Amino acid sequence: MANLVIENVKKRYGQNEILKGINISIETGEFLILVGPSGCGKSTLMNSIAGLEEVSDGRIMIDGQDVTFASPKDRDIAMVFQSYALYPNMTVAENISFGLEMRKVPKEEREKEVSRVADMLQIGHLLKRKPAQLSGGQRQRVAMGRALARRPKMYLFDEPLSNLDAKLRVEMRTEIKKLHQKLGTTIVYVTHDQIEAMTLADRIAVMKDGEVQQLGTPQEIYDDPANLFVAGFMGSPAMNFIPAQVVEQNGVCALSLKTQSNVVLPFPKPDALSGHLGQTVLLGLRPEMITEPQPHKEGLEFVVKADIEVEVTEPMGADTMIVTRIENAEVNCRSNPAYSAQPGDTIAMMFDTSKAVVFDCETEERLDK
Amino acid sequence: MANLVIENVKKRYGQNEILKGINISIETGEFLILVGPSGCGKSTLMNSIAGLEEVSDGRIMIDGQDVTFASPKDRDIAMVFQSYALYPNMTVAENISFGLEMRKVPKEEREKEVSRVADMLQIGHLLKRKPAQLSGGQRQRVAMGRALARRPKMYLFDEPLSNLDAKLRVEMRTEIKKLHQKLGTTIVYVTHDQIEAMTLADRIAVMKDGEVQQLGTPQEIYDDPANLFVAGFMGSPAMNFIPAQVVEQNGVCALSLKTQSNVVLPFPKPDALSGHLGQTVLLGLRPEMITEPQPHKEGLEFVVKADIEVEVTEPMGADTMIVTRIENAEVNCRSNPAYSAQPGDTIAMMFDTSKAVVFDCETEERLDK
Amino acid sequence: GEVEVLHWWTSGGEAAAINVLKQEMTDAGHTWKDFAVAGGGGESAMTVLKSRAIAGNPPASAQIKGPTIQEWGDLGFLTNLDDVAAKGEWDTVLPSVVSSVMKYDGHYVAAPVNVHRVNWMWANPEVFKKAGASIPTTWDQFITEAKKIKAAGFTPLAHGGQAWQDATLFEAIALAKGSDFYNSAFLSMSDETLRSQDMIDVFSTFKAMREFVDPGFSGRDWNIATSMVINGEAAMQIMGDWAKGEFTAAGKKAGIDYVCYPAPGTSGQFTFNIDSLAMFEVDSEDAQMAQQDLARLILEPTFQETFNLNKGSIPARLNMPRDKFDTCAHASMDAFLASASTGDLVPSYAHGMAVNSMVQGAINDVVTNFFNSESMTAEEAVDKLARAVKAANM
Amino acid sequence: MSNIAKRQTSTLDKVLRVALYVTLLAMAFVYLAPFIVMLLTSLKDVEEIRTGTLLSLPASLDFYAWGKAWSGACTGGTCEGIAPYFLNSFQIVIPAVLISTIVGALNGYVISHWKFRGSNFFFAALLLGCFIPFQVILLPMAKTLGWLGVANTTSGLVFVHVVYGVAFTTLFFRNFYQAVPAELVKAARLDGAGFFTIFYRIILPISTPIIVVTIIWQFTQIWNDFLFGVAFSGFDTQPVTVALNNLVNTSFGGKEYNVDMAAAIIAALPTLLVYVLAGKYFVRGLTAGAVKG
Amino acid sequence: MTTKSANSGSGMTQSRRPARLSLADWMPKLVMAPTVITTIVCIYGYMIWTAVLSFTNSRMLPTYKFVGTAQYERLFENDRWLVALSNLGVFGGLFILICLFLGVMLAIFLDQKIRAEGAIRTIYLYPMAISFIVTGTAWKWLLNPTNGIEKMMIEFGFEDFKFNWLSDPDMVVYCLVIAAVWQASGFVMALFLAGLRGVDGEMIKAAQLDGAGIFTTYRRIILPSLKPVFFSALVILSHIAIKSFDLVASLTNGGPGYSSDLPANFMYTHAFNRSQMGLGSASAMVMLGCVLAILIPYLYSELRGERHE
Ligand SMILES: Nc1ncnc2c1ncn2[C@@H]1O[C@H](COP(=O)(O)OP(=O)(O)OP(=O)(O)O)[C@@H](O)[C@H]1O
Ligand SMILES: Nc1ncnc2c1ncn2[C@@H]1O[C@H](COP(=O)(O)OP(=O)(O)OP(=O)(O)O)[C@@H](O)[C@H]1O
Ligand SMILES: [Mg+2]
Ligand SMILES: [Mg+2]
Repeated sequence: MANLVIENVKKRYGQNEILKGINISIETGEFLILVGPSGCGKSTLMNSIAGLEEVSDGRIMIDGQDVTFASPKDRDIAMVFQSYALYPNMTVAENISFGLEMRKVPKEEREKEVSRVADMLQIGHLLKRKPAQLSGGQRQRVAMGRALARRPKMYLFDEPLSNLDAKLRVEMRTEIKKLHQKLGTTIVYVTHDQIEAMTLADRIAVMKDGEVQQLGTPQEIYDDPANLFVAGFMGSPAMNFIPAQVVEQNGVCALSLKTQSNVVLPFPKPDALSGHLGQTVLLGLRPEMITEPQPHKEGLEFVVKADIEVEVTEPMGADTMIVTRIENAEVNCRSNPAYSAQPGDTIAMMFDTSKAVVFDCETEERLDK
Repeated sequence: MANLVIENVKKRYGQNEILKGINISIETGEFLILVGPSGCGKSTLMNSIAGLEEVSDGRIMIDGQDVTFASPKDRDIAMVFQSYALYPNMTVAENISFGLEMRKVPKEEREKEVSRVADMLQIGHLLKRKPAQLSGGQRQRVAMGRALARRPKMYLFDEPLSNLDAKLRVEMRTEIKKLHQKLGTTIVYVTHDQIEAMTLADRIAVMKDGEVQQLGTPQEIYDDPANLFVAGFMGSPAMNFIPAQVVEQNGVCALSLKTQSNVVLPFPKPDALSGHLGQTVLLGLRPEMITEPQPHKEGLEFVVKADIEVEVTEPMGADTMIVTRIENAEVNCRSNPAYSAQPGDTIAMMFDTSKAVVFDCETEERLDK
Repeated sequence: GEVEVLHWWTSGGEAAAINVLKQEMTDAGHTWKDFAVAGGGGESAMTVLKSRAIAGNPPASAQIKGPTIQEWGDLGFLTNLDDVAAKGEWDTVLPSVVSSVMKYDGHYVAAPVNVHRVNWMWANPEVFKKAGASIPTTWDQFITEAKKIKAAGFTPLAHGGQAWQDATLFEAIALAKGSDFYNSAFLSMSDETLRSQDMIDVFSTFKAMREFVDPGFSGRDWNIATSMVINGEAAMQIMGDWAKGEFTAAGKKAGIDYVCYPAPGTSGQFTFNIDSLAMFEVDSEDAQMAQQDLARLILEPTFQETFNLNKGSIPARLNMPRDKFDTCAHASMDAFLASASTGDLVPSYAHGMAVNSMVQGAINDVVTNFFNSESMTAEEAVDKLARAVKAANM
Repeated sequence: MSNIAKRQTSTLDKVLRVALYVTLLAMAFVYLAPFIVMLLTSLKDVEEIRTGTLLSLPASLDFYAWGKAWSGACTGGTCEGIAPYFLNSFQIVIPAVLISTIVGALNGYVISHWKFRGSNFFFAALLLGCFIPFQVILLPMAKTLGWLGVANTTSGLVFVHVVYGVAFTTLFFRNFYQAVPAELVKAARLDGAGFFTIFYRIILPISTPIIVVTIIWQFTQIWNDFLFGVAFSGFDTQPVTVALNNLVNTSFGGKEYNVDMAAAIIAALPTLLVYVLAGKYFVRGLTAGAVKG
Repeated sequence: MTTKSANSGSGMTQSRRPARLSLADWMPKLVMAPTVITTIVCIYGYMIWTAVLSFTNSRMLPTYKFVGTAQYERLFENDRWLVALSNLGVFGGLFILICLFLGVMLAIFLDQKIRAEGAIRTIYLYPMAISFIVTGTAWKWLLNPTNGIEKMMIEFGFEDFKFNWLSDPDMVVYCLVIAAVWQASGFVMALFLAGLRGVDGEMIKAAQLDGAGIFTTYRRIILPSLKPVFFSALVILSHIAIKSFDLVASLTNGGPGYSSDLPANFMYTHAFNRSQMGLGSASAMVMLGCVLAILIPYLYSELRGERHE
C-alpha cells in the first residue's frame, strides 16, 4: 500500500559497481517482478529498498518520502530473504510471530496469525521445530511465513518459491496472488520462474549487469522485447534467433531463411526492414511459432510452411521440442507429441511470423519498434 | 560409473520416521531423478547414499559392495548440497579445487580443471572471491563446480539449479546432460523442475512421505502414473481429476461428465471400468488433452467435443490456460492464445481421452492398470 | 656437592644475610641452589616442601621451625646431624630450649639461625610527649594511657588486622597473666585454664584494644602499621623484634626516635620464635657432605652475627660478641638468658613454636573472629576457644 | 551487525553515540584506576609513598624502581630482579598454551562434529572435573610427576598446565564449533578430506576469534599461575610469578612498594602484549555465506 | 546443525556394524584419548583419592587411618567453614551476575564500530593480565577506609563520604566482588565479543525488517544465538568464583576475622598450613558437591537440548 520510486540508485562493493543507476517507479498496490541473470543485482536492489544496504548514490522514496537513509524498521517492509535468514534459536512459530511481536500485536492475535499463515504454507505440523530440523523447502516456507504474517506497506520477495515442488509452488503462487488482490499491498518479487513472472506480475523489470533493460507488463516484455537480451531471457525455451537476410518480395521487405528448402517469410512490419535490405538481421521467433503444420492456421497471412531437418527431439510431456539448425543457429520448435519425428528426418513445419521481431546483429537492439 | 542398490533403507530422527523403507536399484551410468513434495525425504536419502547420515535400518550397496557403514570419502561420491555448504574461508577457486587436492591431483591439472569448470558455470570472473561476496545463484554454481571438478563414481545433485535464471538453467541442464553422456557417471538428482526431470532422467523416482510411490522412466511416470498422487504431482499444470460416472455406451464402458452439455467420453481400456459400472471414478486428463477444437483431430477415436463454461483465463505466453469447473473440480485446459474466450463464456473444447487414466475415488489407486 | 635450600628469607636484609652463607658454602667448594618462596610466614614454602617430598625429590635443606620439625621427623624425611653437632659442640653453645627444638628423637636434625623475641612493644616517644602520656607497663595502664593518646588525636595502637598480628597481640596479653597461665593454656592446652576467668579477662582486655586501633586496620601489613609509629600517627605497636628493621630502614635511632619495651606486663618474660634449617635425607655422598658443611656454617658466629644484625633478632648461639648489636637487642639477649632460668622463657604460640599448626589455627580463628566481631562476648569466645582447641586435638 | 551502527543522521543517534562513547570511556577509567595507582606508585620513591596520597603525582619521574624490579631486586639468595625468571616463564607458557589450545581445538572439533557414543558425556565429565580445587591435586600430581620422572622440571609444569587447561580450551572450542554448520564438514568429507584435513583446512581457518579468546585465557592463566609454578618447578625453573611473589611478600625489612608495583607491571607486559597482538584478530566471523538457511 | 547422529542409532544397527573399522573411524576417539586418560587419572583419580582422604585422619601428609565421617562432622561444626560457604554464595552469585552483565554490555558497546576499539578492549582486558599477588595491594589501598577512595572523595569535597567496606565484616565480601569483577569482566567481554563477531549478518537484517530495534535485536536475536557463549562464560565464571584464592589471600586474607573467607582458602589453609589434610579434603569434597549439585542439571539440559537442533 505504498508507491515506490527508485531514482538513479547505485551501489558499489569496493571497485565493483553492482547497481549502475537503477530507475524504477511503481504505483501503490502494484506487483513488480524483477528478473535477470544470476548476479545481476536483484538481491542487492531488494536490500537497498529495504534499507539493509546503504546505497552509494541515488534516492529511494516510499509514499513520497525520501527513505534513502531511513532505518529498515521505519520503512515498514517485510522481506523474504533468498538465503532465508531464519532465526536459528527460535522455533518456527516464534520465527513467524517475531515480527508481529515487535509491532506489539497481542499474543492471541499473534497465535491466530501464526496458525493462519502456517496453514496456508502447509507447515502447521512443524511449528515447534527449530529451523535446523527442517528440509530446504520447509525452511523457505518459514521464511515466507515470517513475511506473510505481517501487514506491511510493502512486501519484498527474493525468490521465495525456488525450493518448492511444482505443485506446492503453484498453490503458493495462487496464495500470493490472492493475498495481493485482497490486501493490495505493493510487492516487489524476484523470481526465475517464467510462469510465476508472467502470471503474477503487473509489471516486470528485466535487469542485466546492474541496469534495467526493460520495464513493462508481462505481455509487453514477452511480445515486444526492447532488445535481444530481453527477448532471449524471457520465455522458456528461449526465443529463437535466426539470421535472416532482408529481401524484397512482392514489393515489400521480407526475410529469407536458409532452411532445407530456402524459404522467405513475410514480416508484419516490413517498413522497419527497408533500411536493411540485403543485410542480415536476426529474426526472433518463439518456439511455439514454429509448429507442426496445423490445418486451422493454413493460409493465414504470416504463416509459411517449410522443411527442416530434425537434429534432436526432446519430449517434454505436453509438447515435444524439435531442434533444428538454421544458418548455424539452433532453433527450437514446439510440436505436438503426436507429430513424431526422428533425428535426421526432414519434416515440414509451419512458421508463424505474426509475432516475430527483428534485431540488429551488432547492436542487438530491436529494429522494428 | 557405479550401480547403486538401496535396500529397505529407513531413517528416524527421534520419533519421526523420515524414510520408511526405501528400495531403489539403479544401473551403472543411469540418471535417476528424485522428485517429491517438500519435506518428503529426498535430501535425507541423498545424505544416506553419501554416508553423511547413518541410516537407522537397511542396506546401501554401491558396485555390489555393502557401503552402509563405509565412510563418505571411501564411497567416491560428489554431491551438490541443497544448502551449498561452501567453505567460507576459501575462495571460489579453492572451493572448487579442494576435492581434487584431497585426491592428490597435481596443481597444474587442478588449475586447468578449475578454469574448465568455472567457464562451464560462467563464474570465471569470480574465482578470487569468497562465498560471502557472491549472489545466491553464483553460490549455487560454485557448489556445482565443486562437484563437477571431480570425476567420482557417482554424482548426487540436490536441487542444483533452483536459484538460477531460466536461461542459465537450460544451459546448465544441457551441460549436465552432456557430461553424463560423456562420462557415463551414475547420477542421482533432486529437482522440482518438471522439465529438468523429464529431459534429464533415465528414470524418475517419485517420493512421498518417505516412501517411493513410483519408479519408472519419465514417459511411464507421465503417461502411466501408479496412483493419483504421482499423476497429480508430475506435470505442470497438474493433471485434471474429474469425477465421472461409469456408464455403458454402445456396449462398452465409458465415462459420463456433467459439463455444460452432458458428455460421454470413450475410454481406451473400457474393460478396466466394467467392475465399476454406475459408480463414480476419477478421470485423469492432462490439460493439454483438453484443447480448443483442432481440425486435424476431428473424428479421431477418443476425441469428443463438448461445451464448457470459462471461469478464468490465464495467458501463459505460449499457451493460455482456460479454467473451468466440472462436477466441482477445477479443470485446466490448454488452448492456443489465439482461441480467445472471456470468463463466463461458454465455449466448445475438445476432450482427447486417448491417454486418459482413471483412479478409484477412495483408494486413489489406478483402476486401469 | 650441591645443597638446595628452600626458605622464605626474601627481603633485602635477609637476602644479604643469606648471601653470606651462600658465599661461605661456595668458598667451601659447594654449590648453593637457592629456592626461595615467600609468602604468609612460609605457608607457600611448606606447600612446596610437601609437594617435593611427595614427588620424592625434597631439597637438601629447608626452613622449618618449631613443632613442625617433629612432624617431618615423624615422617622419616630428616637426616641426622649428630656428627656436626658433636664437632661444633652444639649442646654447649646452644641454650637447651633451642637445642631441644632442633632435635628429633634425641638427634639433631636442624640447625637454628636465630631467636626472635615476640613480646615487644615499639613506641614513638614524640607522640607520648604530645599526648602527655607515659609508657604503660601493664595492660590496665595501657588502657588509661591509650585513652589519653586517642583524645589527643593519635592512634594509640598501630595494628594490622591479620590473624597472626591479632594472635601476637593476644599472646602478649595472655602472657601478662603469667608464664604458668600461658604454658597451661598454650602448651598443655588445659581445658580448665582455657575456660578460666583469667582467660575471660584476657579476652576482655584484648577486645578493649579494638577501640584503640584506627578504622583502616583491616588487612594491613605489619610494616605499614610500624610506619604509622615511625610517622608519628600512632603511639605504639606490639610486634616482634623484626619491627626494628623498619625503624632502621627509616633511619630512626633506637632510644631516641623510637623506644622498645617489653609488651605491658611481660617485662621479665620472653616469647621466643626460632628460625632453623632442617636437613633432609639426600642420596649422593657429595650432597651429604655439603649438607653437613651447611649445618656447620650456620652455627658459625660470622653467619649468626650478620644474619641477626639484619633481622633484628638475637643469635641462637650463646656467648657471642654483642658490640655490634643495638640496645634493644641487648635487652633481648639479657632477657633471654634471664628468663631461661626463671621459667619465663616461653614459646610463641602465635608463631607456631608452641603448638602444632592445627591448634594454632583453631585458636587464631577464635581470636581473630572475636576481635572483629561486634557482638561476641568474652565468655562466648572462651567457650569457643576451648571447643576449637579440643576439636583440633582430635 | 555492520548496519546497526551505521546511519547516524538523526540527532538522537548522535546523542546516543556520544553517550556510548562517554560510557565506554568512563568504564575504561574505572578499569584503569588501580593501574594508575600502581603506575604512579612505581614512579615514586619509598618516602613519597609513605607520606603521599594514592593519586598524587610523583615529585619527579624516577625509574629507579623499574630498574631495580627488572634486574636488581633480591628474591631470596639472588638479587637479579625478575629478569632471569622471564625465560623460565616463556619456556613454560609457550608450549603449554600451544599444546592446550591445539588439544582443546581438536577435542572441541570431535565433540561437536564427530560425536561418538559417550562423547557428550565425556565433555560434561571434563567440565565438571575442572571444578576440582587445584589445591587438592597438588600432592597426587606431585607424586605422578615424580613417577613420570618430570618432577620439578619445565616439562612437568607444561604437562600440568596442559592437563588442567584442556577442560577450558575444549569448552571454548566446542561451544564455538557448535555453531559451525554440519554441512561444511559433510561437504569436506565428500570431497575426500579426512579428519585432520577437515580440521586444518576448513575448521581452523574459521576459528580465529575463538583461538584469540583461548590464547588470551590460557596465556593469562598459565603466565599468572603461582600455585603450580611454585609447587612443581625446580629451583632453576621457577616462573616469574614466584619471583614476583618473593619480591612482594617479604616479611621483614622495608617494603619497597614502588619496586613491587614496577615488577607487577613488568611481569604483566607479555600478557598485555598478547592482548594487543591477539586483539587484532577479533575479526568478524567467517561463516557468512557458507550455507543457505 | 543436524548433528551427526552416530549415537542415536539403535542398538541393533550398532551390532550390525562391521567389527573392523578403518583408522579414520577411530580418529576422533584417538584424538580424544589423551584427554580422556589424563582426565580420568588427573582429575577423577585425584578426586577419588581426595574423597578417600576425607575419610581419613590425614594431617600433614596423607595417611590412611580411616575415621569415618568424622571430618565432615567437624567441618560442619566449624564456624569458619559455614562463613566461607555462605560467602561463596553471595560472592559467587554477585560476581557471576555482574560479570555477565558488564561483559555483555561492554561487548555490545564495543561492537558498535567504535573508534580505538583495540585500545579500549585492551583496557577492559588488562586486569586479567596482572597477577593478584600485586593488584591485591593496589586494591587494598584503594578500598582502604583511611587513605583510599574514601579519602579521595573527602578531598574532592564530599565530606560525609564513607567507604569502609574493607573493615566491615558484613560488607567485606562485596570488596571481593568489586575486585573480582574488575579482574574477570574484561574476559567475559572478550568472550562475547568473539561470539558477536560470528553472528550471521543476514539474520540481523531480518530482525531489523521485522521491526526490532537495536536493543531488541540484541536481546531477542543475537544474544539467544550466543547461548553457547553464555555457557562458556558461566562455566569460566563459576570456576573463577569457586577458586578465588589469590584474590582473598592478597586482598583481605580472609579478614576482618575470617569474615571474607572463601571455601578455597579454607581448604588450602587447613590442608596445607594447618596440617589438617583430612578436613581439607572433606571441605574440597563438599565444595565439589555443591558445584555438581548446581552444574549437573544445567549441563544435562544444555547438552541434551542440543540434540534436537
Ligand atoms: N534434524 C531433524 N530432526 C527432525 N526432523 C528432521 C530433521 N532434519 C530433517 N527433518 C525432517 O525430515 C523430513 C525430510 O527432510 P528432507 O530434507 O529429506 O526433505 P526434502 O525431501 O529434501 O525436502 P525439500 O524438498 O524441502 O528439500 C522433513 O519433514 C524434515 O522436517
Ligand atoms: N560483498 C560483496 N562484495 C563484492 N561483490 C558482491 C558482494 N555481494 C554481492 N556481490 C556481487 O554483486 C552482484 C549482485 O549480487 P546480487 O546478490 O544482487 O545478485 P542477484 O541478482 O540477486 O543474483 P542471484 O539471482 O544469483 O541471486 C553479484 O555479481 C555478486 O557477485
Ligand atoms: Mg539474489
Ligand atoms: Mg531437500
